[in-house]
Amino acid sequence: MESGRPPALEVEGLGLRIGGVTIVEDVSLQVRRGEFLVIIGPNGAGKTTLFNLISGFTRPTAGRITFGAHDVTHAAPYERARLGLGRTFQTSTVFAGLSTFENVRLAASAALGTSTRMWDRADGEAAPLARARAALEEVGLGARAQTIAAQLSHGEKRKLDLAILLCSEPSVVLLDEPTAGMAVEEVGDMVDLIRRIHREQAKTVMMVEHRMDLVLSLADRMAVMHHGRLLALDTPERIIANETVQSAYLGDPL
Amino acid sequence: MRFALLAALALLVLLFPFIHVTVPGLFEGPLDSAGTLNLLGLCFVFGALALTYDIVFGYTGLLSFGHALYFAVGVYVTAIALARWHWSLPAALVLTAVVAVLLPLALGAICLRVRDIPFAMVTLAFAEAGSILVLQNPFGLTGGEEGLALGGGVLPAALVGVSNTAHLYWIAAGLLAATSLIGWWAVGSPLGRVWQAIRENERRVTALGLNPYLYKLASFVLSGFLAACAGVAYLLLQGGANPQVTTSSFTLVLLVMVVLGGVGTLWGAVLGGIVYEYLDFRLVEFSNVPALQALPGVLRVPLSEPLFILGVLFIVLVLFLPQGLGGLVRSAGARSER
Amino acid sequence: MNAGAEVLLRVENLRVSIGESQILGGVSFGVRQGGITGLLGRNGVGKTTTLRGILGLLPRTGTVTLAGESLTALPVHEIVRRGVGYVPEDRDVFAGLTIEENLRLTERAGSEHRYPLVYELFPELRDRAAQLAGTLSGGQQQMLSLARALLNASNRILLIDEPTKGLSPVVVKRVAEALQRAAEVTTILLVEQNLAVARHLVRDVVVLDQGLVTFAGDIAELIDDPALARRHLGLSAAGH
Amino acid sequence: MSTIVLLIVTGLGLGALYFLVAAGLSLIWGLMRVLNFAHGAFFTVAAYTGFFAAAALAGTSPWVGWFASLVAGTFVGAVFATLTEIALIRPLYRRPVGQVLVTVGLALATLALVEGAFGADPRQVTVPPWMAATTSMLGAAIPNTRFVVIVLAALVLFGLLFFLRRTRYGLIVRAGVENRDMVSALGIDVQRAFTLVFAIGGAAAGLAGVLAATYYGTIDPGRGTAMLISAFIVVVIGGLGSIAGSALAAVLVGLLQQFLNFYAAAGVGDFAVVLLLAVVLLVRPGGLLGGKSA
Repeated sequence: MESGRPPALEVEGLGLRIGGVTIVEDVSLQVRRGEFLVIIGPNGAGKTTLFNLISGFTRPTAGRITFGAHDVTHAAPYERARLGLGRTFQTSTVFAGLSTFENVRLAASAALGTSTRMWDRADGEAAPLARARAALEEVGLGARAQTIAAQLSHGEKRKLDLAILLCSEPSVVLLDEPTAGMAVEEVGDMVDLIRRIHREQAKTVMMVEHRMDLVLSLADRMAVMHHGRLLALDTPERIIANETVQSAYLGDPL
Repeated sequence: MRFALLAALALLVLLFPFIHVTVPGLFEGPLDSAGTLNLLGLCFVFGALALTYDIVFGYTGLLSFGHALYFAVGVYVTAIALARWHWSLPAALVLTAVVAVLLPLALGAICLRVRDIPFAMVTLAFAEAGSILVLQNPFGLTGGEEGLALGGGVLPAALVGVSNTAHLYWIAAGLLAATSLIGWWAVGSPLGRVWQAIRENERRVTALGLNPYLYKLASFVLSGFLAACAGVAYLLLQGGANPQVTTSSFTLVLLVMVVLGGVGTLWGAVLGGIVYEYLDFRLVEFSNVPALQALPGVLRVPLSEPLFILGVLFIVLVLFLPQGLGGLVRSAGARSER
Repeated sequence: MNAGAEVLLRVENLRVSIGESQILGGVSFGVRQGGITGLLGRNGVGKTTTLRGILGLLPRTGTVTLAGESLTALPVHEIVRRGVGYVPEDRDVFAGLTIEENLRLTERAGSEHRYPLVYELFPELRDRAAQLAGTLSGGQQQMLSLARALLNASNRILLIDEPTKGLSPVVVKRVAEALQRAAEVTTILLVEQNLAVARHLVRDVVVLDQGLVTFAGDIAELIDDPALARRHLGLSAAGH
Repeated sequence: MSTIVLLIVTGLGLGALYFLVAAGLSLIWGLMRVLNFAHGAFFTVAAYTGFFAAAALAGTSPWVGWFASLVAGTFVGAVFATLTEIALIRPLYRRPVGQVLVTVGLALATLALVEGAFGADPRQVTVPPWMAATTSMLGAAIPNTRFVVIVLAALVLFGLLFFLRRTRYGLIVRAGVENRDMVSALGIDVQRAFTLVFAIGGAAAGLAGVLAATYYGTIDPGRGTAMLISAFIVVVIGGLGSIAGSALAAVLVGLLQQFLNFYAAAGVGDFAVVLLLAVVLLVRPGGLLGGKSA
């Protein structure tokens, strides 16, 4: 690390073995503050598992995870979220039976610490309501506020995912294939949105993505995973030039 | 507009004990008769109880098979304090309130460490333990299978006797109003909204930085406490405790009430509870109708068993009307608006 | 699809919705008799859904015909009995059953069973017959899953979903060889992300994007034209 | 010593009854994810069927009546269960909560019907005189019914294990417990396996109904529900879906109940069983032998 500041997120020797099968092995990386790190790799390489380990939904069998000044290796997922580690899931996981607005309001209320209040009206709290509205506007779902989330299109759900994340005002966001399954015309919007969030809100971003063309314009650095291991971690230009990466990502020649 | 209607309805309900009108077919005696008021009071109590179950099952998504236990706490703790220890009513109520918070807190803390079907089973098991305890009649406290009657002198005079049924009726109506208000307030509060989020997707709630366990426990305790309050009103209306309310069948009946009315809508649950109790009561009377008695056994026996008719009705409802009566009312309303 | 060739499996206007969201918006294509047809496309465009839709494992509309016979209205097991073998993405071997039991379960009355072929391709399946499938490595589970599809000689087409996913290069090579051998005795519809493998095995390709077919034709035509490959597969500047 | 032997054999007998009810519950849960509340109804209906079958043959040898009740009860249990699966469970295939709810409704309705038709009071059943007699074993006078129940339950256990491990349908059931979609994707009609499993579970519950009548000497409408709760506890302690686990847990529960009810106080055993369940669930949420299919 060139500066003296601690990295936003540090993973050391992280591993996961389940019943003799190695899913993730000896992954070490540091994410700098404000950095945009993209993780690529073929299907089944362990990218989502790495996210699950970092966010705490899966417990590692080896290694250490440090978030800012905190060792969070054994922290519960909600504790990590509270420290400012936000994530989206690969398959969109909004609260399907609730309205679009209620989805973000919940997140805003959770982030502002008002979720435990029993004596207030959820629809009468000024601060969460304002933050929720702002987040919906930010992702362009303002007009869909009253729609039940289950009735949103796939692309809209992914945007809602992002809006929920924004409400929590995390310092580090993990985005798991945010454009997967989106219509072509929606992808551009999504990329712009992610870029804006990264630049304007000065967030540290880790993103799993398959489309290299999208990734190149966003990433500061790229990490390549293959068979549960970190194959390379470098600038996009150098990653593209790397032959090992080429063969891993596009398939070994037969 | 809606509130004006609701207020008018509430006022009318409160005035029933002064209305000497017979509603043919609906009630046996006139509105102000003790029999009708008692039936209505019980309907209100079960409406309130169904609502408390809907908080934990319908809103938080916890399939508890032990809810009867907390109702039984209200019934038995109060009854024992009054009839066995001869405490005053206020003292008995304080004790009941304390137990009604601590017991669901302790059992909820244990049960909520598991989810889904294991959660259902372990709540069922604890309720069963409660039932065994009541039937075993420890230290002669519960009266075992006989139950526990509130004899003369243990209750204030205003709550005893046929002539005072109106007072009990008002207590039951007040209980239903208070429970509805608290339930409505709770599910609309930031806390209650988290319950619904947990029902939709618990993992996502975790990712928001909230610990679902504590929220589920809050729902469990609130609904348990309110169920105990309903239990107290039931005890007063019935004038005694009866081990029937501790059984697992009773929890299943609660499930029937809530599904009958529609899961996840408070007023649907209330409606389900009221309709269930009314049918249960009226079907007993129906079974004594001479015309029915004259039928051959194959028809007479099933028709004179309220639980049989309700069970079949329930099956039909689950098969063909999964939204419950509430859903039927809603869709009828939607049609009339169009 | 190339004209003149006999179409074994035809999919017309296949639509699948899960919950409120539509995954497939009317997919139509044909699979020629013999050889391997590739079903390609980026992650999340509906390839797996297409296979599961053909089998009826998901509620769908549209029509599916196998050699002229409509499969659309049949329950899953009847579709399979008509001769559609399936190798799912996650292998889905029965972990609590032994290898031998997994294979025995697959045996279908009225069909010849190709144990010799299966054991020739994957001798470890015979050597480890009594081992629980759940204790096998990922590669071995993949072999077992392929073996189940190959076992019944009455299978006329195999739907194979990403058989090389997450496997080491050595195993990928073996799987590819096995697929090549299998293609000599049956028709295969193959979902494959590993383009090197696809290029090696596949003759015809169908490319999906956003739940629709965006390209159908010869694989060489697609992959050897960078612009086409980029447009249809999202291959980057990094490609070839 | 003789007391301990008596308690052991009686506890095993009780465990045998629990096992017979639990085995079907466990299989049905394991394959279909249906928590079958109607299982107690299968038990009760079979018990009354057995009672009337024996009564109809009152003039013959008591053994004939007893065997007839056994066969009739088991058969009716199987038929009732099969009809339940076809008429109520199958239409709700995509609504798992609905499936549980209809079995709740069926349980309530059946219980009410039996109570309405035959009254809530227990009825005495007639058993062959040998059953009512005792056999001396290590100084303890043990009622012969205990042995009958234990032997029959053991036969059912071995029969089920044979079915699951050695027959093709058993293979289908074991595979279906893991992944029913994949079983149908192998060209197998899983639906038929469902119906079969329901029938087997109903038959075992029916057998338990008749044997419980022999064991207790009486029948009443409420015992099915009590058995169902005990069987639920057994199934969860043993591990949902595991037949061997159910057998182990049934024995454990039966013995614990008998010993504590005798040495502590009546009711303490029943109570302890519930606590055991809570402890097992908290320490090993999957049950003692959870995670295995057979």
